Amino acid sequence: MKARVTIMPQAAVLDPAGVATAQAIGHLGISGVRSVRIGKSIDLDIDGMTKEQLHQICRDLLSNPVIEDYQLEILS
Amino acid sequence: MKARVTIMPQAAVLDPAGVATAQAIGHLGISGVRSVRIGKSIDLDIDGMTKEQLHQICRDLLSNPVIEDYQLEILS
Amino acid sequence: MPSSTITPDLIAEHGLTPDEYQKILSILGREPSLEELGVFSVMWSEHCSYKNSRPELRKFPTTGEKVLVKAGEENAGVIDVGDGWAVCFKIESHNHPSAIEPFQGAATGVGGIIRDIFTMGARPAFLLDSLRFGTIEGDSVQARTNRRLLAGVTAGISHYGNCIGVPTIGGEIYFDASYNGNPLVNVFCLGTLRHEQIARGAAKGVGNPVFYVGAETGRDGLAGAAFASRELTEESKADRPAVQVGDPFREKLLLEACLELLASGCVAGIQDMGAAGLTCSTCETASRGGTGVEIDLDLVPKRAADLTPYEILLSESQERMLVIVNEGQEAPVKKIFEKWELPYALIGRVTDDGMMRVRKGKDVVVEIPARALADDAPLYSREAAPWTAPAPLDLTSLPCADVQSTLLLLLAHPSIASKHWVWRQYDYMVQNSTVVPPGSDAAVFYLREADKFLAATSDCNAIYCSLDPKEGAKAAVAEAARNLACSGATSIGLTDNLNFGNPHKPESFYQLRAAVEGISEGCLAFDIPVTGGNVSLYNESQHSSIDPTPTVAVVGLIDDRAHITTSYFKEAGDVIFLLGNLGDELGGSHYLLVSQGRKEGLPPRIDFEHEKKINNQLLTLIRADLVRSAHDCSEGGLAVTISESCFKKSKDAPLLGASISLGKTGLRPDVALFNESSGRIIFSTPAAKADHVEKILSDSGNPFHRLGVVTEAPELSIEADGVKYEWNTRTLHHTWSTALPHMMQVG
Amino acid sequence: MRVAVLQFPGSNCDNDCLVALRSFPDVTAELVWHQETSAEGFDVIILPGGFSYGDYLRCGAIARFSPIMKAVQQAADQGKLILGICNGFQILCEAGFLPGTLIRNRKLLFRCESVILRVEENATPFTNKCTPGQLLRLPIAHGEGCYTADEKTLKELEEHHQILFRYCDDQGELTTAANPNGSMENIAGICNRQRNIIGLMPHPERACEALLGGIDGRFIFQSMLDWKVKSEE
Ligand SMILES: Nc1ncnc2c1ncn2[C@@H]1O[C@H](COP(=O)(O)OP(=O)(O)O)[C@@H](O)[C@H]1O
Ligand SMILES: [Mg+2]
Repeated sequence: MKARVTIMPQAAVLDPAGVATAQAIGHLGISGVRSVRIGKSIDLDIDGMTKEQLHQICRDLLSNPVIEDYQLEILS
Repeated sequence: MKARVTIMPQAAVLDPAGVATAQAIGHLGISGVRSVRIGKSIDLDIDGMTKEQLHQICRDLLSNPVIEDYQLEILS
Repeated sequence: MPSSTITPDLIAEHGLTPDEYQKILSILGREPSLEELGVFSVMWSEHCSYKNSRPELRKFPTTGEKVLVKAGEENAGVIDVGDGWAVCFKIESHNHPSAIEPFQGAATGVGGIIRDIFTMGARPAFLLDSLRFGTIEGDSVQARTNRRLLAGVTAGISHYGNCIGVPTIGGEIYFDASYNGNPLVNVFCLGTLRHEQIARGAAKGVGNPVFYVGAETGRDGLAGAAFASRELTEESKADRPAVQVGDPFREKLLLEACLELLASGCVAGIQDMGAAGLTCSTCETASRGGTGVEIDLDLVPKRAADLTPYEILLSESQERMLVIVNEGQEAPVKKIFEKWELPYALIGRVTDDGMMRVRKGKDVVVEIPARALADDAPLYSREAAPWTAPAPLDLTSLPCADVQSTLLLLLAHPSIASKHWVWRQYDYMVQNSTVVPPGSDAAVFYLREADKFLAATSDCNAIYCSLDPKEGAKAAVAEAARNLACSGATSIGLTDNLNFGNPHKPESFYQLRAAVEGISEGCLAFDIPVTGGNVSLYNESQHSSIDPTPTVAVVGLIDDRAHITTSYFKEAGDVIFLLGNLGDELGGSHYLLVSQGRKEGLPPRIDFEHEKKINNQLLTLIRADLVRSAHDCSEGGLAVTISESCFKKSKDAPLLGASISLGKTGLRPDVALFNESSGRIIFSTPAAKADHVEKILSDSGNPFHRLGVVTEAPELSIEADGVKYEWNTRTLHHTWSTALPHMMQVG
Repeated sequence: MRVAVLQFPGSNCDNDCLVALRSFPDVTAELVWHQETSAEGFDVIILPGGFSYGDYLRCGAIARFSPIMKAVQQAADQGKLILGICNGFQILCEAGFLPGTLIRNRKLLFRCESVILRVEENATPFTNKCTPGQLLRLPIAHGEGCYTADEKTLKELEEHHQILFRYCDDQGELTTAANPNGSMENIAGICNRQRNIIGLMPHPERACEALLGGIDGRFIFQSMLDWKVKSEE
């Protein structure tokens, strides 16, 4: 089974890498970027795990609830 | 307009963070993880940009084509 | 033996010549398998066999009383530093991988050299990095690319070195258009060990088990050694192998595990898997041990299940070691691997038949006499084009630039400007032993267990080498030795990294030969043994070769902590001396480059007798407690050197000034202030001791000049032949310290 | 005083801590491997700097699941002193011993240099040798030291006097320029409400020897020693 976890910084949390990337896009000579937010995308290849266990992994290990939110998708 | 870019390490390329994370999940006492790959998820908030320009940003700036592949999704 | 048809095309693709193929046939007495062809191809690449450079490298003086392990004997040389302690050090290049992927290329370069050091049983103590990039000023595509390379390489070194916890305490960076598209990334590592801890990379003891430990094998950097032995072209960028990704965390575990293993006494031999991975490590250990090794590829830990034998043999996955264990002591060894959570496998045995034999299950895929493979690589004496000396500079046709503004231009030139932007990204303090951090002439490191102080520096002015390769190489050794003397140290060993273009081009080959001769001459003069090094050829891209860059890294020993000296002026009122002559050589100078955009003339001539006298004189003064600061005079000449000495050691130290008089020089002002003649040191001494110092110098017969005093006011004034030039040192410092960050901000 | 210096895979300031601690009379210090489950017999536990588990995923995220962390919890409950330095601070935050978290430096680059800290509180086991407002010069070396917390947490930290150190200039002013990583409120180190657990980004163990350029780190270790002696009286 494959799962994808997407972890994004919470809206209120500063994302300096995102800000720098938005600037860099400007330097490329492309205008029209309002904002960029950078998070993680994690692919898990798993075998015989409950959805509850998956959520536990996301909550306890993969994301930090102080600054991040996660989204779990089962791909197959 | 919102776009999401997902950037993952190429299959043949080593992903040390993924390897360490897979081991850590084992230490959590949860078995059944075959492998973990960690990439980036980038949300762009844009305004009046062509798809071609978006691809250019993905190729030239957001991803490193030597070791990563990207996927572009237009969200809204 | 699976049969395969080895076509001439296949041979050529492997970078082997028809003659080399004939040699393979005669060694084997039959046609090789595809795997065997691959094995020969990497082992006989320049990177592994030094087939083009070895005859030249034999010219290096490699012996000495303190040499415990000689150059070429093992992974790195070892030098005695007294009381049963030794240091082991080496420099390695990772130029081509860094051109393709600067971050990972530089990172894996750091990982590779660190492995070389702990393979010897030494605990890695510190790193230096010697870097070259194309020009980074301006808005051109080329400049942007070079900035991206600089940022990436710096970040890669920072990532790997900081994470593994080995401080990067020094290095050098130059910028020149000749490195466009082909940056140089040379990394030096020094480790420390007790004499009895020296480990050998030999497969000793027939029947002994052979363990594989470390990262699983993947398709990384397939045949990277062969790749490094070719010119970079657009196609080679396209059909490159999977880029090697460094894992400093794994290497930290591997490092601790290996040192624990070696201390356990269970290890008969150990070898890292560097270039040419499993292939190189098995055949080299067998060759050194005078034995054979047999391994089974089915047992090798793998990242992908479908790897072919060819791929496993040639993979350059990082963070792997081959460990030969004393038979019967497998259990404690496995326990150590397990403690450090490292993948491992028993993959074979030491045999007595001198063969490197590789099986895949029952099938034998490679069977080659190990010694022939490792030691009988073809050797070439390439054609060297006789060198034509450049025309000496004609001063009459050279306008004298405005001295006032030229000093600012020089200080803002990225090769001279502060490299703080780079080295503050390195953890130069981890291990709590960095006594003199980056920024002074040489870094000083405290070997705590041994209670000894080491100094280290790396140097090479490639402009000089491009104008006169031999004199340039001599200058590199002279500068390194002088940097160490300025830090209070005596040189004890040298390692070199010979970065050149394609050796098939007679002018490139001449440069290589002349550089080796120049370094050798310097080593003989200073009595410094060459303990090892690295050769990186085929550094070319687009239209031309890089400037020849024979970088040397020299290690020194400081006999007492009271003698540790830095380059910054310490106190107002101190008297400033120039040890050496005023000099008058402008050939190859940065002045010429900055004011005229020219790389011309004859570079400074090196007189080693003079160099030695000056260094010894300075050391005598330092040991008599008569020196407060000492700074060697190099790029930019006297004016730049004195400016740098006014700059402060840390951000809250005061900015000082200096009031200097050169007196009647009879020289043009640009020549007086900016010439780069060798063998010159600026040092300061407490006012109360100045007359005493002057007397000592007069009696010694060494050339010197009493130049002036350090001032409280942040002003630099230099008077020459009745004309006075003045600068505010705040302005000078600002120019020097912000040049690089400003350039790098542009993106 | 008996000190345990924890050793996680990837710790690299563990030995530096030992060397610094052993320069104090009356201190014994030992490394304790992360697989151990007990830290009995130690008065102080130090989580040293480094890159536990390569700092992969997030700094400190993986190390917090090490078996030894249960022993840290026990020691904390018994009121023993816990000191997290740099990566150790990150682990303590990830494990919930301290509020908030440390994210990437505002300017994105790793920074190694010496900084000035203003001591905000001296009524703690870690700062009692300092005067309030005293300036300490300590080295930093980190890429992810930007202290971040929500407003409520920040307010609580203030209210309970848990902010022990802030980055400042040589006049003691809390300027943006003096803040090397962009941390909120110039925060460099905090403690828990019980005041027995502290985390800070700068490295006191790198400033215990004049040879290496400074000894201000000794204030922190000496405070802990004195506190220990007093608490036994
Ligand atoms: N890439 C680098 N990494 C670390 N330190 C560096 C680097 N480049 C330069 N430095 C440091 O900056 C100082 C000045 O370098 P350089 O101008 O090459 O010195 P010198 O001319 O005395 O050899 C030295 O202390 C050197 O170690
Ligand atoms: Mg130099």
